[in-house]
Amino acid sequence: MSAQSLLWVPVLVPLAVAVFLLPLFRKSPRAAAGIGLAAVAAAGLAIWVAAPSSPGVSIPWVEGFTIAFSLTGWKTFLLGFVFLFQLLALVYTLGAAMRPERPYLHLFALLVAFSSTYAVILTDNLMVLVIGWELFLVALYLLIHSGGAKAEAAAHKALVIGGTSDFLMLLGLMFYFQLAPGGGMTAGVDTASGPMAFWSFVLIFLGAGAKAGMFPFHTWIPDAAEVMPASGFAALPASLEKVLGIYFLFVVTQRMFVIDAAAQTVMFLFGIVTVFVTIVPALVEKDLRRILALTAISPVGFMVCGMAVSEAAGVAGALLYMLAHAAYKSTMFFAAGNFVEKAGGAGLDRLLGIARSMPYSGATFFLAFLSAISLPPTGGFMAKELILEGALHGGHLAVLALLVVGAVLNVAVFAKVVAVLWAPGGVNRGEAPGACILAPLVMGAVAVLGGFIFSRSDALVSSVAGAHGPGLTGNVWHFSILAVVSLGIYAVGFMIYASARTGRASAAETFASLRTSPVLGSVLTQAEAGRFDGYEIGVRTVDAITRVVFRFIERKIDVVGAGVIALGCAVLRPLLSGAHNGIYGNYLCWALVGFLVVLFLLFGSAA
Amino acid sequence: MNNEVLLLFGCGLLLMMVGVYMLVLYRNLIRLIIGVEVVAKGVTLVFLAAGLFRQDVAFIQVLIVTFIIVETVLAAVMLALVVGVHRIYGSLDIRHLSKLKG
Amino acid sequence: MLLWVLLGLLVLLAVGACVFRDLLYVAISLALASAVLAGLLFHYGANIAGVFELSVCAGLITVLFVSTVSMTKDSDQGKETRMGRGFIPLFLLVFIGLDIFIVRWLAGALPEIVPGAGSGSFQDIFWTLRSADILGQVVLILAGVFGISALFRLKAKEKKHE
Amino acid sequence: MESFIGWILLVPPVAVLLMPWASRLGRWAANTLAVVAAGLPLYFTLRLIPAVGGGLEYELFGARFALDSVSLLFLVVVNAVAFACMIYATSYVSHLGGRGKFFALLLIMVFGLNAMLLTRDLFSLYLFLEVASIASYVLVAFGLEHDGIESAVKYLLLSSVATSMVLIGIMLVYMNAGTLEFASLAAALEGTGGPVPGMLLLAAALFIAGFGLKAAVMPFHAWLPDAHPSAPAPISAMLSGVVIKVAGVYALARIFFGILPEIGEVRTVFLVLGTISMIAGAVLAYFQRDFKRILAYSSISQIGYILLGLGLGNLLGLIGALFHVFNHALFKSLLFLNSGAVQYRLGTRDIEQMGGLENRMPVTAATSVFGTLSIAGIPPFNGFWSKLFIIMGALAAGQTAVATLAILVSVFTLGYFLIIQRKVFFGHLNEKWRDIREAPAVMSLAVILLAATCLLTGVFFHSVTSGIVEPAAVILLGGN
Repeated sequence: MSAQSLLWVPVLVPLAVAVFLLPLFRKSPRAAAGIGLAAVAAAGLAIWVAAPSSPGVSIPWVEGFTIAFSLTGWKTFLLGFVFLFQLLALVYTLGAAMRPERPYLHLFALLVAFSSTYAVILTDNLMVLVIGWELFLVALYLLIHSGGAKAEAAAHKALVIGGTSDFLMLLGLMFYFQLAPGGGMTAGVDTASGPMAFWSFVLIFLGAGAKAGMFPFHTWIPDAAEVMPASGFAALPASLEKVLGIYFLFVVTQRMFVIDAAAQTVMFLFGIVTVFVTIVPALVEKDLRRILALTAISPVGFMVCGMAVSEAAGVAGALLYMLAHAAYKSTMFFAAGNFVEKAGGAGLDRLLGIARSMPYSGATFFLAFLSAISLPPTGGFMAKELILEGALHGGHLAVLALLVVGAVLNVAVFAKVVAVLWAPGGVNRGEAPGACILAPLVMGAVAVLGGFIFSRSDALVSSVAGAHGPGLTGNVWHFSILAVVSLGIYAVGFMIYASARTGRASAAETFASLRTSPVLGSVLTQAEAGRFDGYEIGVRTVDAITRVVFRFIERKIDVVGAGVIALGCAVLRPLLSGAHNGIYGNYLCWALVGFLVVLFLLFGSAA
Repeated sequence: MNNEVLLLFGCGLLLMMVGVYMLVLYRNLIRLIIGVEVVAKGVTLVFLAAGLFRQDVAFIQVLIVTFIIVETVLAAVMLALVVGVHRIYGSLDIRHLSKLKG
Repeated sequence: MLLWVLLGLLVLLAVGACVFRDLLYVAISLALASAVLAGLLFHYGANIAGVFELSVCAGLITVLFVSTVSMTKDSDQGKETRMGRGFIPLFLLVFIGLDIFIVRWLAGALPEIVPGAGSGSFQDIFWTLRSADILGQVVLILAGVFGISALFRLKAKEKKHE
Repeated sequence: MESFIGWILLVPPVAVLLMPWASRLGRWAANTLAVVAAGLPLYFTLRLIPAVGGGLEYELFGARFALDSVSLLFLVVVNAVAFACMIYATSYVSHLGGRGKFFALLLIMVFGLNAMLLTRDLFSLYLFLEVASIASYVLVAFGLEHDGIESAVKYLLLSSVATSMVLIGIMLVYMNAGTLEFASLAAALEGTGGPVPGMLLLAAALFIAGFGLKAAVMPFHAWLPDAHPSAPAPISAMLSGVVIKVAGVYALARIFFGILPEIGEVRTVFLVLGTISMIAGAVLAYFQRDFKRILAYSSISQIGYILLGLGLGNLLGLIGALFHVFNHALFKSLLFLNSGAVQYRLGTRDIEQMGGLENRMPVTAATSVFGTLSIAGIPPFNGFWSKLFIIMGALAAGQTAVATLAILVSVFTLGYFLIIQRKVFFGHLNEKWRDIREAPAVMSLAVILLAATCLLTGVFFHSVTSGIVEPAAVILLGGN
């Protein structure tokens, strides 16, 4: 097989397996998962074999549109991660004793999602990208649906929100086709060139951001997290969807458009709002899966801001953060899936100390935690540093300050989670099956070793992000003002957490487990000394803000959506359905009036 | 010649309008079918006018014969349906035939 | 002059089909209109069409109507809307006005034609030029036969139940 | 090769003549005769695909017929759907009675549609349209119940006005050209660059209204949502899948793209009516609670897409419209046959009373998922490609607003079909239907055939479009 034809394999094989082979294994989910695994492995192998020759296919289709696929070094790098997510999601599914209520639908949706992800990343043509994009939405809907009857509302919500944002994006793409016909991706339209270019950019940006989970299209994610099977959530909303969204955002901001100050402001606005609108509720949330889902949204704000600063460091940071975040968040979801399975619920009160009785799952969660709070040398650290560096060099100091505050709260949230999971006491419940530990273990290792991996691919990342030369990722290891800021982030984050904890629960014992960690120890000791009591007021204020945010912004988005639909029904139903009243004379009159209208249209312009 | 053509054409259209008037306003199914027949008479007149205009009456009368056969078969099927309506509803009022709506 | 008389008669009979209360008179009015139409066809030399119009439309269809009327005479026929009959003079005027407008427009729009040689005799046209229509007519009659027998199979069904 | 055209035309009527004798012989004889008589035209049509080239002529006892790519595309659709419906009907008709008459009328309908496609004369087109229509009126009322008879009466009375309009239009054209044969008509009417004569504009309006009513375009659509749900399922499938397209869309396409000179306003009218039908049909479908009525309104919506594609007038739009004719015939008849299977077992069409049939009727459920994905335009199913062509055609024609609406309606379509899926096949099993079984094997066979064709057409869409759709579109555009 030539390298060109190998490019079809990752797109077509999972799809073909899903449609033709899976139905044969409805009765035995494990065999079906095995076949899915084989399909993904085949896709990965094809990429592996094809990558060295950087092939490209371009099939002329109809009038001016071509189906184009290509594989470059950068895409291979990205697809390597995608492949890893897929493989481990399937491995986890295989081991998870079939937790989803509809295993067949679950696997089907996973494979379709994989195929569409490959299509989106491999293609060089916007038309094909849109096809893959929509296919992904359908896969997501089916995947949420596989959670059973209780998941239907969430699935519906996801479909409505996804459909709306995709519609906005298509609208933007239509403007774009007028500006740059042909469906290619590298036109570089200047957003300052006119209102059409600007609005086209804003609409496409909203669509791409929505796929990644950006405000205001994020509200379905926490709902879905509650009802989706763990492997499903780890595979789609936590990882692949972010990869697709941010990848496309990268294409939009760096290839399709040249962004000006106004477009930049729009991006900052949405980015910052996204950070705070989710991280603040996460502080007070009491359900582990919802916390993980909410903290999967706020990094999107970071990535959007990183893309917006238009500095090579910011872009590279956003791209790396996308990968690092996907790695640590799917690890956390895998581990959380194990916890929830054993504990029988995702409430934090049920999960007290569960990591002690499940040491391996707990260990994987801890690996992910290190990356999540961006400790060096994890991937999370490098990515966040690059974004902050981009903001600093770009001169966006206000953005930098707000991002730092967001990072601080992020640390506080994860500190709370870890404290709960390692709290003393609790019942010994036994460990999860091997495949369910293997998946998060590998992924957690990737998350922690991310900094190393990213450093190794420095040349690639630098060139893609548009730096003048290599060495972009090396910069973060040098001591600078940002290093101080980072240290500040950890410190303040833990202090906030600690002060909120004091006097509420058995906080001393909680910290005892954390104190073993070499880096955190000193910070925690200070917190234990009670120096930061005054912050409790601040936390209460945050609590109040949270309620305001929830009641007046987040929930209102849903209310408005439902209202529009209800209003449409109320107006159209009597108008259209009522007109069909079964009276023959009326029907004949419509036809005659229609005839007169046609007559008028034909003669009107002639006269 | 053209005046006769126009007269026939106009008379045909007038008959069609009267037929459609019956179809819109009347309720009794048999009257509606009479309306369809009146429309058909109008169409026949228009056929005749067209043939006269092209001075090819022989050609147009073939079409008229075919049309008469169509009309007859249609009338027969319609009347059979009317008998069916009568069996089920016991009424021939088309306003009562409004179960299907929405 | 004969043309005006025949056309006037035709319109009057068609309007008669609208206004008579008794369905039998309506059917007869329609039959007479068919007969007048047949006269028109004879007048222009469309003899065979005239014969068909007279025998099939004035004859067969009227028989069908009358038998249907007698088969359904126990239904409530008294509730016919008054609007139909009451407004007919008004609407007739409107229709005639509209008709005159259309015909005047048409008089200006008629194309100039060069009279052709004609298509030949009835037999030539019917059997050769338009022989596809014969196939159509045959199947059409088959459709009528099967259709009516299908619609009347209710009788057999009901008899079984009785 | 040309003689195949004669076979396509003559096999169904001969079978109709034999039908009373066969149904006296027994059920099997009638079934065999019907399936063979529906299968042979399909076989000959498929054999004709490679041979069609620039067109074939055929003379049957002096009657002239002809075949080109446009006719061929529609012939494939008619005979494929008719074959599946006939297989299905052999089992379905059992509870209606009158087996022989049903088959005979269905074959007459198929004959009428095939002859409409093969004839090259405007008046013959009308005559064969009337043949197919009369068969369809009776078939709609075939169940002899309230719904069927009521809708058949309205269908017939509305259609009679429409066909009168068509006849007046034909006469206006005849007065202008002095002939009714397509090729000489086109030559006689060929525009001289000046404005189109007023009589032809009037004829155009009459054709749009008349054939528009047959195609159930808004606002001429009112008979469809009554007639299609009330008919027996195979007939609903034929009506929605085939009849409205041949009697409406094919006739419009032939007349406005082959015979009448190009009238710019007609394009606008098609676009306007198409867009209205597309939107209003989808909205109305959303409000329904009757399985088959949803499908019927969705047919109006899909006809809107097709008309819109015709109205765009560029190659992409025409390819999209013709391909959508092909695809809609497949998936709409599939969905109607599925709804028929559900009604056959449950005795109701109200989707609120259903639920959880997934496990009771797995074949029906699975195939209807195929149909749903196709009609909503989800890749790789066939409906996706044709809608994509239409949307790309709209973009190429600069009709951005229309393209946007088309996408929006497509999302809406997915919405109400997912409602069907959820209420009928998924969710909790209604206790009432605990003992429901899958539909008879023959009925399942027919829907599996259609579902497989949907998927294969979607996957190998390029072969279909370049093989039979694109030549047809090129002919409509006036090339060869």
